[in-house]
Amino acid sequence: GCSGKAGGGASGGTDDKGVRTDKGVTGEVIRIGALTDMTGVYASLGKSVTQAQQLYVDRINEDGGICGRRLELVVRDHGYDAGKAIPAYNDLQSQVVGFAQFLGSPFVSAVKERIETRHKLLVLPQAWSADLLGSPYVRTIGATYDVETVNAVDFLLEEGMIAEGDTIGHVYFEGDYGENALEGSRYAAQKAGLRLVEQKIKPTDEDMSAQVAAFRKAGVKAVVVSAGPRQAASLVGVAAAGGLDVPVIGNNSAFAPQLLDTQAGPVLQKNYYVAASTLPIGAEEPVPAKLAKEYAAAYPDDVLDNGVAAGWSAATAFGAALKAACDDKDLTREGVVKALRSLNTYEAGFGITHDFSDPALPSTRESFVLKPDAKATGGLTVHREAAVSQNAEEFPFGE
Amino acid sequence: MTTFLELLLSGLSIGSVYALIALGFVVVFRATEVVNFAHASLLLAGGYLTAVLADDIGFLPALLAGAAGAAAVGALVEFAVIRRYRGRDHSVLAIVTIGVDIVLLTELTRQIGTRVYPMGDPWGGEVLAFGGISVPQTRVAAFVTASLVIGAFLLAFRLTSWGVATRAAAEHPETAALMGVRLGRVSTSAWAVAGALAAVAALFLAVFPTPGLERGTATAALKAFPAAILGGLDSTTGALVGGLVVGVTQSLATGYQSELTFLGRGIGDLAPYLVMLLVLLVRPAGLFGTRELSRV
Amino acid sequence: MTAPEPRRAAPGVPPLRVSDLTVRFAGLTALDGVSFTVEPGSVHAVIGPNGAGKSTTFNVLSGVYQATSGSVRLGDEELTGLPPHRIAALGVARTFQNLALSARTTVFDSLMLGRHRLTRTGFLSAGLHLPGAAREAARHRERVREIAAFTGLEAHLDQPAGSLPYGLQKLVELGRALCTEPRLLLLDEPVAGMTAPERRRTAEVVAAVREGLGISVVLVEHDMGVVMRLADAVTVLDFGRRIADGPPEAVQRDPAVVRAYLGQEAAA
Amino acid sequence: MSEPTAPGTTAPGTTAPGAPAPPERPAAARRALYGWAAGGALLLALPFYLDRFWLQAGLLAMAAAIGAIGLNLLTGATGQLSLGHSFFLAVGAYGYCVLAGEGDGELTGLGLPSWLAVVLAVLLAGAAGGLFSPISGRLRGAYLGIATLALVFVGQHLLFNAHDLTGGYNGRPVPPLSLFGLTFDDTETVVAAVPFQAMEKLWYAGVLLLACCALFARGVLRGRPGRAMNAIRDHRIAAGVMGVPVARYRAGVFVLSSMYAGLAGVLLALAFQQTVPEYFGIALALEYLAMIVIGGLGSVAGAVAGAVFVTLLPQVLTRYSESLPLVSAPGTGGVAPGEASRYLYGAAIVAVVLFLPGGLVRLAARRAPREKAEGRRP
Amino acid sequence: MTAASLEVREVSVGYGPVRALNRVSVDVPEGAVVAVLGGNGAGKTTLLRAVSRTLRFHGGTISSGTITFAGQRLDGLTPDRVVAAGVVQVPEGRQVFARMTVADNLRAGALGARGAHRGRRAAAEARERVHELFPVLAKRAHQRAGLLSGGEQQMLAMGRALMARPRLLLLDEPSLGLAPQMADRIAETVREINARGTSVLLVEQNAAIALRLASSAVVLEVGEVALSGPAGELAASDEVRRRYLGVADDTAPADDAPAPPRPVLSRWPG
Ligand SMILES: Nc1ncnc2c1ncn2[C@@H]1O[C@H](COP(=O)(O)OP(=O)(O)OP(=O)(O)O)[C@@H](O)[C@H]1O
Ligand SMILES: Nc1ncnc2c1ncn2[C@@H]1O[C@H](COP(=O)(O)OP(=O)(O)OP(=O)(O)O)[C@@H](O)[C@H]1O
Ligand SMILES: [Mg+2]
Ligand SMILES: [Mg+2]
Repeated sequence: GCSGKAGGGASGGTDDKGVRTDKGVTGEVIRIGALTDMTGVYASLGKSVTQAQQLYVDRINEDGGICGRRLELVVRDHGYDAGKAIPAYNDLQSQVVGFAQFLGSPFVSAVKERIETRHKLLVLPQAWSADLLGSPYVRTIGATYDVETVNAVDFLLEEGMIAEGDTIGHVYFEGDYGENALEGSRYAAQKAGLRLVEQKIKPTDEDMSAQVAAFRKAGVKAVVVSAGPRQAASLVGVAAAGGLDVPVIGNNSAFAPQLLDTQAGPVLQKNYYVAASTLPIGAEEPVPAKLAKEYAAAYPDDVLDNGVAAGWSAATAFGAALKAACDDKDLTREGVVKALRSLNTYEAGFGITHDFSDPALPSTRESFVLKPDAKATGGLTVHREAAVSQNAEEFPFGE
Repeated sequence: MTTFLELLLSGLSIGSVYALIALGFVVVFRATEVVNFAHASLLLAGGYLTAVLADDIGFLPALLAGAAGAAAVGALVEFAVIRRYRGRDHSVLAIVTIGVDIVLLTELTRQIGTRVYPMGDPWGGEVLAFGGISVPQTRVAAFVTASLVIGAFLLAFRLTSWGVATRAAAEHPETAALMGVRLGRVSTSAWAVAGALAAVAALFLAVFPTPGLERGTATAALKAFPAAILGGLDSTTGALVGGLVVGVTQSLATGYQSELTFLGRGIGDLAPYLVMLLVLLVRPAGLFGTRELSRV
Repeated sequence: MTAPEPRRAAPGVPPLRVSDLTVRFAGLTALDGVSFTVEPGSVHAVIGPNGAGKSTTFNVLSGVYQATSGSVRLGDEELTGLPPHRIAALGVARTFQNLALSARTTVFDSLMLGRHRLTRTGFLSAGLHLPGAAREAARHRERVREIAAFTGLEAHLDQPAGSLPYGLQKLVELGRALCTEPRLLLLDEPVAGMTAPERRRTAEVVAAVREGLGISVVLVEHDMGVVMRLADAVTVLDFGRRIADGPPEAVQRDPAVVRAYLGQEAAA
Repeated sequence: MSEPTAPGTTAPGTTAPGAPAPPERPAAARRALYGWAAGGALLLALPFYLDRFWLQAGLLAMAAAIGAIGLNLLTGATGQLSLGHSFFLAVGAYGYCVLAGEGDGELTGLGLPSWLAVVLAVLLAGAAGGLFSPISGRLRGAYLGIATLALVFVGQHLLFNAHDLTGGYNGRPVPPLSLFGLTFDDTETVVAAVPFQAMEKLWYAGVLLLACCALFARGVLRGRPGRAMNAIRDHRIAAGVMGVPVARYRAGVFVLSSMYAGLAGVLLALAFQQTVPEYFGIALALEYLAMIVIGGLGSVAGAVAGAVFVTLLPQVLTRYSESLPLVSAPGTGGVAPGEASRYLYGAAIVAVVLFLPGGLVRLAARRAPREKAEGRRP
Repeated sequence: MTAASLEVREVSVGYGPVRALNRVSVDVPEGAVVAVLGGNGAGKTTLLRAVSRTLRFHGGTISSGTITFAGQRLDGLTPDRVVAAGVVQVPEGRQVFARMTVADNLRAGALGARGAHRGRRAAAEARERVHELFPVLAKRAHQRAGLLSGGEQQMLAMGRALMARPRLLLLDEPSLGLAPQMADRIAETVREINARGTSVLLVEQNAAIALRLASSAVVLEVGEVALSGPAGELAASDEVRRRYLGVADDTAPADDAPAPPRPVLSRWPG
């Protein structure tokens, strides 16, 4: 018999309103992909992000959708396993206009080349590594780990917690997150004449005693954490208990509200800061407040963490791109990608203005500094408003 | 120097936790000659039960309940799976436990979800400090517990008929049965004991310095493998020594990371395995394991 | 008493000289300066009480144990210190006191294993199904059938060795040893656990091996009937020492042997 | 030709793929031949119908099958437990990238012709296995198992730290394979109105490689080496006394299985088109063990069956999660497809061992016991 | 308590398709020694397995018949319950616990002891007796059993069974691989423990010894009872003399049974 695959079969064309479409968009629906991890090591992040995005999609559909079309979030769980993630991408990409979520930067970089040369569709990874910059298709929302870390270190300097000549420690994960953050801390340290003590760890290391001992030996005045929430908690706890009473600042991904209920809670509230490029979900600004309310209503027994904010921001950005694409009557994949680029002063209500015009740069260099607070929803309050430090402003990307 | 001592102590303290886990492997191995890959899930099960019960019924009762629960799970696994296996090949059974582990772990992680459970332990974040060195109380407790428990098992294996029965059953079920050994009961009890041990180990894994119990806690079981092996899979003493060696190695390798950069950073959890390999090169059955004998 | 046939040693069958062989284990001397010589083409029995050191002798001869001191020479090859497979390569084959067969392997494959030292097919040629490998296999399969017929196993070639009764499994071991085309054959209690007819049959096989192949046989056996029937010479061990050595009749009358080994009624 | 094969694990390829039936049994031979012919034809036709997802899944399955065959030679036939298989997969995968890749600023690459790179990568994996022989020659059972587990940790450490070779956490792009001027990349070649991309082309390479590997392994298992391996597994001392150099054989089999793993790794890399360091972890090593147990220890067919089962199960479940009962879409609570497949996968291992000793191949074997009986006649 | 007599009635056993025993009946009255003779594969071991309930370890099942001991039905019990009832078997081929020390093997044997015989002191006494019988076991107390010589292992297996002070002892070829003297020692042992009130069911290739010990005997052939009766009568019957006693007086085997044609094997050209 004749093969069903014969003749490629690329859908596409122009609808009655003259909007050009192709893969992932029909007359009624716009299908958006979400490749996430619901069962693997990053399940907690994946769950929050996906549920937030589902919430966004539902809300848009209540308001009549985009371009007269319903949004549909097509979710695939890869359990953070390359053996599933990459086939899942290949399977999904043919059905969607783009990805509002692609969790797991190893997998993103694994298919990056094919995204750019073949599928040419918009992918918003849930990762903030500078390695992903430079592609018009793969766009990170918010500051990359390196600038975030630069901001973090400079914050410590500005607050006078450390000064030139001091030593600071940096605990970072093996992998893109930690190692990209490390570039930031190295840059900042070198600029500010600080000595940097590096401690690389794996996600399976949860007891930071040895690291703290090493830091105390080096006499650090502050510590940067580019690891998971648990490592941060352990580090802060051990440091405090061991009389190493120094400020600790972590990246956005190094905090989870669940920790505040554990015995690490008090110390975290005392010594710990978090650098992030979005308002905390608990902020009283309208958008976060509304989101927090609705999310809590929709998923009563799930925690409100920064994954919710991140997921929401990505979804809204994607939505904004779709709207813009609709306006210039081009809902093709290329159209959506172009549309996002046209957004150079995009504000999602999370306190940061994003500029998507230059793929080589992150959409912002600003970072908030947040502080754990058991009373606040999501466990974080704003300690210092979003700002870009001098060094962060000058931070060179791609060198 | 103080740094060295501090690293040494923190190594010994975490090592004693590994020793408890390793002991779990040893108990099952002696009684069934199976390398129990499901130990990780027993660990998580015990910890989970302890954690969820802690704030209702108080710490100690919760711990007991957790141990009992994990023991029950272990016994169930033995009864439902291990006992049903008719073959003789122990590596096949080892692989079966992988299957069991996957099922249990999946279910547990589903239950635990994204939560982090405090264990409600009395020690909190307190530390014992002396001479500029500080050791968390939790770890002191762990060390004491491990030593006591392992000592108890040494005696149990030496003196009680249970010890003889388990080994006989492991080595030659039919003949053991001819000696009046209740095969089922023996291996069930071994698995139950392993479960209880796992629960205790889980407690010490999830208390300070780690923030609490969560789905990832069980991965520590992997670090106990080299401990059990380099001590000798069938040796109780080996479990203790192996655990401590692994703990210290890991701690030192981490603490002196900056001095060891030529090995690449983050050598911490690789080091124990390298040490294990070295030991095995010299002693193929570990430090205290019974050498496999060749007589025809 | 059937007198032992005049023996015809095959060419290339060397004498086995065991001299001052000593084997010690932690706190125990299993063999203590034992010496004896196995004439080419003869059946040489080694007897003695349990724990006397007979199997240990075999374990040294076949390279399973390391001798503490002393030497074992096959012709002018020194055996002590060689690994088992090297000794096998010199044409020394043995059976085991406790069966050492793979229960699930068929009798045929068990016998083919005996051909290992005589065949060359390696991973490559076997994997690539090279014609050479096939030819070799065919040739040796023929010989294996001959030996199976000779030992009376041809009917069982396809059965897993483990499902055979004890007596037959003993024969499989004998066959497997023969399949290595040995120059020196070591038999550790070949008729243990057999009924009278089976013992007689096995004895016939051993005798036929000596006659037909003209190789040397060292025989460890507690059944004096079989020993007397087959042996050309007997060495008696007790507590690792040699207490007697010589032709069967003489040894059987030796009071030391009677005391240490045979016990009264057996001698009577 | 067919030699006697016992039931149980020592029954290599009695149902091996492409097994040419022995001449003594014309009827059976013809039947078998037709069977394999049909199967082969189907395999060759599939690329014309399956979409990229299934082709890639199929390729992963084939790669896994090759790796599993190797592991089965080691664990099934020789009784040497190995938890380090994923390390050798990694050696193969990365070795290929380094050898075939064009070096640039941060990545080393020798830029060798890709076919040569494949061969060398396999040899490299073998060499890595050889380096381990001091351990693999002397240890057994659980001890060897955990010792090999160390390899996985070593591997992970290297993959993340030897940046210029491995590309660190980013992994390396995998240079496409090219043979006789035909390049197995995404440049479309239209065959019978079907656009052939990397997956379609690689599919055929995969089928060919798998067939060769299966036949090779079958030859080894049924021949002199196979008997020696089984002997070592069942009675080490007796094997030695029968003239088998035990340590050398163990090490040799270890090397062989490493080479199989290496080839599997190359194929995986080609299917992924980019290496992912995390992939070559413990979970993968355990998966391979699961494959050979589910499929059937010691037999080639078993390895293949198990590999296909273990590889495709999760794919099927995630793909068709919507239409599966009690499996709910991610995020909506209930059992996520990911979880469902883990449950099934775990349960499958247990169920097979308990209720189907001998693995999936036993099913086939049960169907034609009588034929097997004949087959035993030498 | 009721007389500790074993009654095997019409028992048939199969290993899957293989029929190993066909309606076999055997009686072991209290205090008696009953010998079971038979060629390889006759079903002797199977009979003992049927009594000790260990058939399932070999894929065998009792398809019909009953087995009672001291008025208690044994079929349906688990092996350990059978031991608890006072029936202990010395398995074929030694089966010592190779990785355990000789001492621990004996301790394992004591696990099956009943009532008065339980406890440390009883065990110590039992060990004393075993050491008297087999001094080598005392010498090697801390050696691993797997390293003992074949005969020493046989002694250990025997001694291990005696540790439990059984009421009925099932012996499967106890003299296998034992030197003549030691075989006699075993024979004495059997007599002695029998004298102390333990009944014995004895499977033995060495029919001479067996018939000397036994009060009555049963001859199995391919799973069926071929002959049975008082040991003396059987010992006298030509049948038995030829088929089984050939072992004892090997001086004249060839005369009565013409030796089978001697097989031939030619040298291998190489
Ligand atoms: N590997 C070993 N380690 C320690 N002792 C050993 C070892 N091998 C043998 N022995 C001891 O050496 C002595 C001789 O053993 P061997 O097996 O040679 O006796 P044997 O003559 O074969 O006796 P049998 O007739 O019972 O087989 C025995 O006392 C045995 O316990
Ligand atoms: N596990 C088994 N599976 C299948 N058949 C078996 C098994 N065990 C024994 N048999 C068969 O049952 C029959 C009786 O075996 P059994 O071992 O009882 O004989 P036996 O009289 O003890 O022989 P021997 O004197 O060699 O010990 C034999 O035909 C044997 O092949
Ligand atoms: Mg011996
Ligand atoms: Mg028997």
